[in-house]
Amino acid sequence: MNRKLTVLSLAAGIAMAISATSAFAAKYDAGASDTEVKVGNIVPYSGPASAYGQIGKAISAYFKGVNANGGINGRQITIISLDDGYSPPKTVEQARKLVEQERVLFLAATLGTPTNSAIHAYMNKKKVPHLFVNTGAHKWGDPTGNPWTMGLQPDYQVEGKIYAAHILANNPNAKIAILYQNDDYGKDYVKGMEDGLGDKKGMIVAKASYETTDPTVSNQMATLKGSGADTFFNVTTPKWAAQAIKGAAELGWKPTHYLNSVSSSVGSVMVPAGAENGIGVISSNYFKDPADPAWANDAGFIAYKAWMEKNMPGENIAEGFFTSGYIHAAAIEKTIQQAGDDLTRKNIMKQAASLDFGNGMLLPGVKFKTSATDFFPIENKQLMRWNGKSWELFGDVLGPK
Amino acid sequence: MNLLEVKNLSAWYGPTQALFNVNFHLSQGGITTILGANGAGKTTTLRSVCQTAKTSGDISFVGQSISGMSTDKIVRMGMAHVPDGRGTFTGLTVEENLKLGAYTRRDKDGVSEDIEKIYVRFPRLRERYSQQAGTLSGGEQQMLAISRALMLRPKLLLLDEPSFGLAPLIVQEIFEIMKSINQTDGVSMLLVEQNASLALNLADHAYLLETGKVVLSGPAEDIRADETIRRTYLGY
Amino acid sequence: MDGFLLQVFSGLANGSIYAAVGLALVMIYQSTHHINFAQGEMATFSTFICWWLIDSGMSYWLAFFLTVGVAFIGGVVVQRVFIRPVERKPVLINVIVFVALLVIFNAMSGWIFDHTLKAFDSPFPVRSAVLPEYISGHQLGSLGVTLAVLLVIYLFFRFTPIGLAMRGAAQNPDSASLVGIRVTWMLALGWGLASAIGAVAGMMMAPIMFLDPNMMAGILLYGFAAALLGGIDNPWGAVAGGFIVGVLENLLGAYVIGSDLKLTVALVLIVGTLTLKPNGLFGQKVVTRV
Amino acid sequence: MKLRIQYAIVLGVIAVILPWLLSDFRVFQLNLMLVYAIAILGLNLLTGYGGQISLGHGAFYAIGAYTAAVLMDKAAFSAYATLPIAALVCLVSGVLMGFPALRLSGHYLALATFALAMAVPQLLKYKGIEDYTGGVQGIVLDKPQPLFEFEFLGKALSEDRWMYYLVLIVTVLMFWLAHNLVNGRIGRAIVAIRDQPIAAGALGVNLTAVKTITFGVSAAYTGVAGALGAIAVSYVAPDSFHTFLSISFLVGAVVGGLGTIPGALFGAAFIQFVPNVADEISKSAPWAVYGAILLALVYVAPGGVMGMINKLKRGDSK
Repeated sequence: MNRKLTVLSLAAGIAMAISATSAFAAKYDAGASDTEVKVGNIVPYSGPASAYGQIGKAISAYFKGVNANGGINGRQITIISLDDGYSPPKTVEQARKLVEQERVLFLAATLGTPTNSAIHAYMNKKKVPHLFVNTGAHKWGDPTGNPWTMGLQPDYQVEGKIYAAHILANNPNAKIAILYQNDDYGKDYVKGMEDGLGDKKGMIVAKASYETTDPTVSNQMATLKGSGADTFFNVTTPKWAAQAIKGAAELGWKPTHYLNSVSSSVGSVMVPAGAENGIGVISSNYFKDPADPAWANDAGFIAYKAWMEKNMPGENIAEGFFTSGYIHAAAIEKTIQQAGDDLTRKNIMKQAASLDFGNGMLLPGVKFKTSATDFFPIENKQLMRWNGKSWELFGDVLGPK
Repeated sequence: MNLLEVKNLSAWYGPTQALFNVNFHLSQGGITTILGANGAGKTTTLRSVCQTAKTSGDISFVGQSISGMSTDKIVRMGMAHVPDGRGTFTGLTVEENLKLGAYTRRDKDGVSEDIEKIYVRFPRLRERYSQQAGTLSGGEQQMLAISRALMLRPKLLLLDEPSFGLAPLIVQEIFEIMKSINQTDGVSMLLVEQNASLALNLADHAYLLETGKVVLSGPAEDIRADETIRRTYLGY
Repeated sequence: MDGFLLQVFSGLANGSIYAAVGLALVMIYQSTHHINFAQGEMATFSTFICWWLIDSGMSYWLAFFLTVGVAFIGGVVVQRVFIRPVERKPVLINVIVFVALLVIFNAMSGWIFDHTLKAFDSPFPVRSAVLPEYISGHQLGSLGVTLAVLLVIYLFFRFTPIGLAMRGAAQNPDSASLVGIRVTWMLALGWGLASAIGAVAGMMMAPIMFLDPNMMAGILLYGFAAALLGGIDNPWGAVAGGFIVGVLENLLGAYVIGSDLKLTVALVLIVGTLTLKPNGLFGQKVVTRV
Repeated sequence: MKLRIQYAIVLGVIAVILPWLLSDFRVFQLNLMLVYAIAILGLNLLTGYGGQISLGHGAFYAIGAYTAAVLMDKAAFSAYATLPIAALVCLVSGVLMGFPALRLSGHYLALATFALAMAVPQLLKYKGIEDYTGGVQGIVLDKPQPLFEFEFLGKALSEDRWMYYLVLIVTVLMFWLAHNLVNGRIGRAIVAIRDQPIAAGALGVNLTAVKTITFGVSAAYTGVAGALGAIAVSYVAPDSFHTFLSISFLVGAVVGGLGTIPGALFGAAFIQFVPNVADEISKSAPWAVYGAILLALVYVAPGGVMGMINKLKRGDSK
């Protein structure tokens, strides 16, 4: 009996030795080890916003591919993606499960403004990185107040200002009508537009909000058309954006139409709304829309298509949500790469705050850029106009350099 | 050959047992009545015959066993039922009630021919043919219920207390009609009735039920003449 | 004035959708005295089937009628499999079965047809022949289809033996079985009809609202309001109720309380109708025997 | 009677020690479960005992949560003080909702309350009350801090464990109250109305009063649960009270066992833990699994978990 014991204790001794030596070289927090880095993610797979669940699917697929060819710095990346059904109390529960139960190294690409607000304080109190939250609300880039939270996409107010600047430049005495969703996302855009117009805020002649439970926005469109506006700022999520574009055409109302980037997807907005109905619509984006024929033979898109076929066989290439997942995953991968063997939460945060790289699916001239004081990785966008078949980029890359 | 043959029939009304090994039969063209006080199991007997109640034992109709058969099949074999409380489709018109009586029949013109015959026999129903059946008087609803049953051109007609809630004069008229239906159209009848004297005048054979058991049976005249029956049930 | 007319007409167009949903709810209520909470999600699922048929190359009208048939059979199957075992059970158990069906159909729509927004083409021209500046071609078309469905239902119940049998079975199940009607099949037929009408409502709505698993979530409440306002046991009433709710909702939204309280309008309508006038504007008196 | 006391003591000891055996996160889940148990018990009083079906109890849960949140955020109330107020506010709103409910039964009441559940998220976002409720932003609350340091079995008395004892005390109090209410005079009246309303009326039971009080008490229970839930999660937003919340409460009441007091605990465990399990089974359709389980239960065990337990008890006691 005791022979077995000695063998066991010998093995244990060796194991201890190995982990001890490597411990000097690499420093780990919970969720990181020689062989694995655990990353948490929360998206709504069920409930009213379940369409965004596809972003989570893309992120998990991305890291399955990364693990297939060796992982990062020799470590396998485990993405634990949980469903919160877009309900804030559930987000709190899932975040605590990831941090305290699964003991992940950091959280990334959690989706939704109310859901992220619910865990904003918790993540910063627990000093766990809350990276690349997938919402454009302005409050995520606050290095002093909430040093552990960082956004990714250009925030809605910046985009609102870009459109305001374009209106002032091209049609100084325009009469603007705004249709916006009645929540943070919608109000941030409206505030951005108002700040962008500055003292000429009076140009906004009509505003109408809608609820995510409204069956259609037809009567809001009727009211806005009735206001006699010649410029229309469309701040809606994909389903209502398509309705608004089609509705305007059916009502025979042809304003200069500005569409927020959240709904600029060719596959789930422009085509369903009727490609010819959207001619002349101006929007902006920071990544290449996979359904847009303009990128058919672009190197970045070809690499993306290959990636899709390898890691997400049978999925719809034209789906913009997968691209969003792909870009968020690229930022996560870059951060872990830069952290090297110092996989502590402090260092992850430091690396996230010193990113400077491009990506095949970002528009030319747009890249990830962060610093200790700038927690908005992507801030520049390019305007584009819908020509009935695809988006035509025009003007130069706007936003801070 | 007996039109209806019932051998040791037991039946349940919900969880409680209402009939205990009852035996009776009905000959072709005859009228048999089942008498008994309230709760003796008269209605359950009718419900058992057309299988709308849970039963055990054997029932055969036109020489074929129907125990366990679904009600609509039994109806298709020619058994019509005038339920207690008349079962009028109050929201439908009089004519619609009649049409429903012939639901299982395929011969379109035969049906309209029968409706005309009903209107001849019951002129008051013709007057009210497009009226909501719920607005008819008790007597008229009873006529409608019998007519609806006749629309099936039944071999056997089950009648559950047709005299219920009607003025004596109207009851007399109803029983006259039932007699003429039996004689002219040769429809055999199984009559459940509380009004024993009326029933015994009409029927040729009778059974007496007491708490789910047959206590007396025989030709109607003997039952009518029997001293004890008259005192306990007929009250004179 | 122009704005007012716009609101009224877009209210009528929305109203035609609420009317169709309300009609489906009345169909089930008439034959089973149940209110089917899963009606909306069943309609969405049928609309997805139609989208899939069209997407795999079938012509619109062939897919339309095939879907109506499939929805009818689906409705019958759902009644026979899920509803019949609990027919005699208390109302609460039935409500729970409906809620379970709601949740299952919603999840299945997302699972099988995924969550991408789907365009659904409309068989009608874009510009409507009548008053083009107030109403779109599709809105006029769906108005027409809703009225056509109502006419078909009316004729079916009025002049066909099965229709008469269904009405009889609904009013007096015992007598119905005594005249040879298989009552349980009549209930199944009621579900089949309701499911078919729901599918039509879904197919008329998808071109306006774009198809996704949660398309009907908002509409169901307005469908209830329509059915109740019109009279839960009266098909004509439900359609009239649908139009009233549609126009009322738009006018109140535009001129009185602002468009962000529209769901509350439906809530007030439902609770108000139920308490003040339970059998609605056109429904028959609800008589319950002691 | 002796056996029941033994049960109570054993359960009491387990309840007190439990948080020290589990990690903080599990205690947090336990807190949510107890909160849901109170809400389901409230619904059970109305539906299980009273026979009135409500698909809208999420609305009272939301009212309770927002009452607590606004008081704590705007009027600097302590968390504990908000509980009785939330109960009172919901009692009143329950009675108000009870009046129209008087004239409705069965499907109609289910329909009216379903409409309420669908309208509540929108009402909470209404511009008019935005400066109180924080509108769509919601309100961030801070958790009540433990009043003293304490160590046991190597774990500290964290916020979650402190919260656990607060929730435990309220739960025990609520269950005890419900037990007395149901077995007392009012309880018999409630059940009489459920089974034979007309007969109960004939026996002098004042239907109006009892039905509205039942609705009020049931709403108060769910309101207190809402307040506790808001404090435990320390964040409220309109999107937290989606229609599916009301459906979950009904599911919990049925799964646990209608017309039983302990059933609420099993029901709460079901709606707290099964969604996570369903999430593992199928990422794209957790609700399909949830719905399938519900259907199976309705067909196989309409009496719910308590129904099965009683059947077992009756089974072996024969």
